[in-house]
Amino acid sequence: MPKTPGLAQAVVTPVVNDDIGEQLRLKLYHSQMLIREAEQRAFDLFLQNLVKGTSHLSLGQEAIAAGFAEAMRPGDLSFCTYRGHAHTLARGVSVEKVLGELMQRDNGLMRGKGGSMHLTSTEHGVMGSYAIIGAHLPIACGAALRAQYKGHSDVSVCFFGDGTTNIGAFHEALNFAAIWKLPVVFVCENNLYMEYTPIGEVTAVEHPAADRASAYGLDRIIIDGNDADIVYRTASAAYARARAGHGPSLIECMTYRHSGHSRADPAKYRPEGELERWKQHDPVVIYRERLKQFGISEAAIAKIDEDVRREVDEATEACKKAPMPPADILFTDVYADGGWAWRN
Amino acid sequence: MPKTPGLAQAVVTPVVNDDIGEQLRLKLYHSQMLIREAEQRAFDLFLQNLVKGTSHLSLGQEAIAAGFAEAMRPGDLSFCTYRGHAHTLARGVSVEKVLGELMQRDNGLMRGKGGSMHLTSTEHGVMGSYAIIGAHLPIACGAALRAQYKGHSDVSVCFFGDGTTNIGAFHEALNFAAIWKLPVVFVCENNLYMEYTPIGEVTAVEHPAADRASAYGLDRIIIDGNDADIVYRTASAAYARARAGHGPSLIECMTYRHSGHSRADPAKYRPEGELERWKQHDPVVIYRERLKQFGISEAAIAKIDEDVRREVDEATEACKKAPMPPADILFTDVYADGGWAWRN
Amino acid sequence: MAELTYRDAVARGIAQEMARDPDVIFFGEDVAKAGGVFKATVGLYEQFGPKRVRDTPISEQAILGAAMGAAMTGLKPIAEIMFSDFVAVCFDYIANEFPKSRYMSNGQLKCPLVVRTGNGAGSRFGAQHSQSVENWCMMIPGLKVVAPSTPRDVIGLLAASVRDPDPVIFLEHKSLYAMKGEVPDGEIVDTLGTASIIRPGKDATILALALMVPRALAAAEKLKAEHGIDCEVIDVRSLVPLDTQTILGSVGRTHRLFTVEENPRLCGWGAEIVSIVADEAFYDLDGPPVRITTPHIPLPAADILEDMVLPTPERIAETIRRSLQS
Amino acid sequence: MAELTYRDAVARGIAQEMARDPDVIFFGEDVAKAGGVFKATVGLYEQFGPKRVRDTPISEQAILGAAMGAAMTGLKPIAEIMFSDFVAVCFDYIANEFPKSRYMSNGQLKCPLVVRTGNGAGSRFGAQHSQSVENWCMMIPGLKVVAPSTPRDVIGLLAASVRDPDPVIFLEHKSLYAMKGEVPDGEIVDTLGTASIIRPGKDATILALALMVPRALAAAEKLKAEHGIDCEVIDVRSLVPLDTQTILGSVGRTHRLFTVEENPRLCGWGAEIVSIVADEAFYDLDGPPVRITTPHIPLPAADILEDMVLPTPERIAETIRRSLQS
Ligand SMILES: Cc1ncc(C[n+]2csc(CCOP(=O)(O)OP(=O)(O)O)c2C)c(N)n1
Ligand SMILES: Cc1ncc(C[n+]2csc(CCOP(=O)(O)OP(=O)(O)O)c2C)c(N)n1
Ligand SMILES: [Mg+2]
Ligand SMILES: [Mg+2]
Repeated sequence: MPKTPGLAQAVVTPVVNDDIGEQLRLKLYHSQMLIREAEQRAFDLFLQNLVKGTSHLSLGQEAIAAGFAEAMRPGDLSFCTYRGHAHTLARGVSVEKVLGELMQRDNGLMRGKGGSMHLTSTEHGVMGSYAIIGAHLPIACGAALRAQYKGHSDVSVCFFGDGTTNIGAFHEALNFAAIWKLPVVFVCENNLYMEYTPIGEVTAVEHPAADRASAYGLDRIIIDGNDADIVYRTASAAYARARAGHGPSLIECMTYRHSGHSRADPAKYRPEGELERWKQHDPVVIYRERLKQFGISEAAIAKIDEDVRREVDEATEACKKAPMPPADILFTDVYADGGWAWRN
Repeated sequence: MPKTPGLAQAVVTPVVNDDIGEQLRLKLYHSQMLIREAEQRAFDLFLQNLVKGTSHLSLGQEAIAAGFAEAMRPGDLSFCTYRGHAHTLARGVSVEKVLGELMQRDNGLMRGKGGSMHLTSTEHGVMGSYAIIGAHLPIACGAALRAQYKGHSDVSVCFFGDGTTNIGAFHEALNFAAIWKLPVVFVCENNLYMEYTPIGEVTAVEHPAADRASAYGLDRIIIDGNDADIVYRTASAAYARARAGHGPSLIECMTYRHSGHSRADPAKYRPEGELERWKQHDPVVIYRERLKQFGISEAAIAKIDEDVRREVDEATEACKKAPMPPADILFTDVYADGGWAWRN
Repeated sequence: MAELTYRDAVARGIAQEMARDPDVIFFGEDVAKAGGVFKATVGLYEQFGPKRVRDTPISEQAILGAAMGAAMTGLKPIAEIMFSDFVAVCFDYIANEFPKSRYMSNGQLKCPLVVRTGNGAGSRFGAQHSQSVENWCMMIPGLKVVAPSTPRDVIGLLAASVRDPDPVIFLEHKSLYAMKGEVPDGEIVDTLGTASIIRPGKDATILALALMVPRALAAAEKLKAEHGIDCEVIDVRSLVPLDTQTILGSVGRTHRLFTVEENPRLCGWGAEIVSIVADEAFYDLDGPPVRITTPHIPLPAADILEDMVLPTPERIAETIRRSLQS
Repeated sequence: MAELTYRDAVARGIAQEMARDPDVIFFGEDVAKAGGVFKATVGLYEQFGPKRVRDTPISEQAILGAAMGAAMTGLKPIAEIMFSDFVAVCFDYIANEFPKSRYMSNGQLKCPLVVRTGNGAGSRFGAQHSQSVENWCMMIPGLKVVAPSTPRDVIGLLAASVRDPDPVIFLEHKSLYAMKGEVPDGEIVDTLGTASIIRPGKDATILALALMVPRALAAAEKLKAEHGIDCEVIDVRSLVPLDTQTILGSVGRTHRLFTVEENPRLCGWGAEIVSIVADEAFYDLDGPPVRITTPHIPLPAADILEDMVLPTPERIAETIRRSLQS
């Protein structure tokens, strides 16, 4: 497979002169803040027993969602996992629709039929959140195959975790994408754990994604997933490569989740001090500093924080007021005719 | 994963001084000749419509079966594919039992219940032939896990083809074996084709197995699979590594099948002259030369050829005379109680 | 009108739909340049080219996953799983992805694709290459499941499956590939969810699928000739949607039901239909509904053994005769 | 006698067998150090150590394949598949490897292992984490399939499964993990293939499994209290082997059959049993055998929706009343 010169390098050294620009940087910050506040709110709502079922937060992983989403064009497609709230919000889906689905209300993104693990909003390019590990990597390949076949310019972006690199579908999808040079970007969010088990204990290589890239003729790419600028630059380079017909990329983003794996998990398995160390490298904090570094005023930042909090508060209230889903949607949309009839 | 120094090297250069010895070399030749003649006979028996179902021959790949089997100790375990006649014969199973199974007679290895794709002889360490691509790699891991757990010294050896490297189970098994340092040796017989499709057309790397070894922290090993001495030395080194607790090896053996993929296949997809070129590198011819090179007499060689042909002729006759399997075995050995009762 | 094999009908059916709709693409293992291991897709690569007809690696999960992603975003993929037994290595797509994405997304996602696969016994391939897996699919909500028994149905039902907006599992019987049948010229498009009464009769209803259809028919003729028993034979054709009206209507006339299944006994389509009839038409039945199936064992490879376990016209006829005359 | 949760019964059952037989090992995802995502295996790692209780990668095919290879060569592995829905990603071992190796090898290979998995709905997890997959397994010849409904049965049937020389799929119901029940002290070993009559009755037979057992029982009490209808309730416990004698015997006394299934409707164990009864006990039946199931749809996530689709005591009772009084 031919490699795009520069992609690996592009990300090794953060660029100093501002190739990103104030407007975009404000967007990147807004996106991260919105995810941070919405996820924090989701957590609070568990404690009030208003979020049902399970839920997997991206607290601490916001920069990846923000960076990859901001680098997309409208029409680019996101394929997410059960840990998909962040990516869904980053594509512009409203906090109300996301929280509504977590609270299993009628105002939810899928009116409660899918639940927190399956957030989907095709109008925003969110082509589903998948809860069977690895399943969506081949699916993203198929969407990319369609783009290639039809001569469309969109890129399919597939997000998954470090633990996902050990399942068969990962291997099949990477090879499939590589041989057909599909416009798909595989994003491994390496948060160091597969559920409760440190990834190193169950993986033969240090970097579960990057150390396997060569098995598919791809570049070895590892980036700081907590720096939205680096994420954005890497994403842009990978999308460009895909649109140019050079095929897939596999990007390993180093990050850490601040909360447990899911609502059920107090994350007792973490070594002493690990969480604290990573909190020193909090993507939101890093980015707030970055804004200042580039001369953006405290006031402008405060304004964003305020807007975000208001949006999340309003969404929360709307969800609390929203009705439960009605019984009649139980039997809709099993088949394309809108119904569920398997017999005459 | 720690690497066994020397394994990769051991095989790069064929050793000139005779570390193998006459007796062993005669065995290696006998094994290859026996496979050659038995497989050729199986082919002739198709043409007479005496072999039923399908059948996958190893003509041209004999050195791999002979070399890996001769390097084994009694108690070592072989896990084969549908292309498993060669490996089964190489472990000492009689030609009659193998041909009997192909001819679906009562004297067959499994009395016709399994068929040519599932040759199994536990008393010879042949722990089954598996016809779902990739399925037996994890199974071999399990046998190796048992050896490790019980402190047994046997090695599990798993044979498969180039095309098998693209299925998910390959990836899961290699990682699994590596993280637990299991005493298992994965042998990829790269005969350049997955059924009718050149492996290069469907694989992202040039060497489907070896170019993936690093994804599991393993050495990149590619050998001439048509030179039984090289195969034997490589096998011995890999088994030693496994027995020493250094974990798995993945060995890619370059070879070529002289016949079609299965009885149904005339192999029209081969480029002009490819088969002829490989026939210039026929493992049996190479090895006959090797024997002479090491001073073994034409007479000794002729004697082996003669013995082999007699054994194959006698086996053929016995199979032709053998009865068909009786109806009563239809309902035996579904469950351990010997029967098939799923209800009372 | 032309005589065509079931095998050639597959290629004609695919070609008919690919010629009609540029969004139809086809891929699988060894299906393009080699025309498939059963030679059922010969000529498609030459006719439609490498962009639309593709050889894949041995990656069934990638094959079905890619078909799903392509279907979700606007194509109409036909994916081949060489032997239906291999559905087991990509069952996540069959059981958890294809049939649930539309529902979970509250109607946002679509999945218009066809999975073609070689199903059934008779080739002496043994337990891992001979299974009838229709029930693995029928039991999953959200799929459609079709199994033709004639060349004409192959074309018509394949066309209907490709044009259907839902995921369809299309089961081709390996032992029928060589079977010949009359096929009208021009476009053929059938309707999913319609069973056909291929032999009217008044004494009992016999339901069969795929390879069991000709055997059920032979049994019916035998019963007529030797015992004057007049059976109605229905080719179920489509398990989902299921044409319960035709089935219940027939049982309402004959008052006896027999199902003939190639699949192993437990939890088959026969059990489903028997249960529907026993519940909804209990008082129509003059005697026990009886399932005739392959016994609940793995399939043996040997020809002589394999021939003993699949339902034969003789076993079908004898079972029905004994049941009706007891 | 001690009161134990179904969850703790799992750990006690595994511990009982591991203490007894050094060849029993246990592995799966997050089962060791963390004690499992359902906390059903807490303490085993501490008690038996890292060689016998192991955390694996997310590699279900490797988990089941390794269990098979270990079982073939002398161990008695217990493998966990976290959610039963994930059986779909390793279905090849369930459908094609475990159940066929002994037969294909003419008895040379053995496969004494247990696959434990969290089955069933009620946790509001949605369509990919809530399924009841007992029928995916029941339909495959060569497996054994068990689903306990009480803490006591968890221990006894798990012990029987571990000691059984064949591959056993052991389905633990996620919504029962918190359920408490009396459990005798000391070793408990039950027998596979035995259903139990947990409420004798004369008017109708109700069959149920796992989470549906307490619901069927509640329905029976309701029917007795409100309508004087006296139902016999049978906990099927084991789908393979299936205790048809107990079932046929009960129907012989009550003359009516109702099955209560959590799984989607088509091709379930209910259909199998109804078909067996309709065939073998047709003349014992005074009315149609009726299946009460979850409708044939993917499962919705929302609590309010999920609660509407699973059979409830009210729906079970009402269905039976209407059927008996019509
Ligand atoms: C096939 C399959 N196996 C197991 C699970 C259970 N499971 C859900 S999340 C998870 C861990 C995934 O780890 P990783 O890929 O690192 O993603 P993260 O949760 O850390 O974002 C597991 C094992 C699953 N959903 N699907
Ligand atoms: C899961 C699965 N997919 C497809 C097949 C059909 N099939 C049998 S052999 C084969 C080619 C295997 O190629 P390779 O691994 O190179 O082995 P070789 O036959 O060349 O020895 C295929 C695709 C199968 N048996 N199992
Ligand atoms: Mg992770
Ligand atoms: Mg090959």
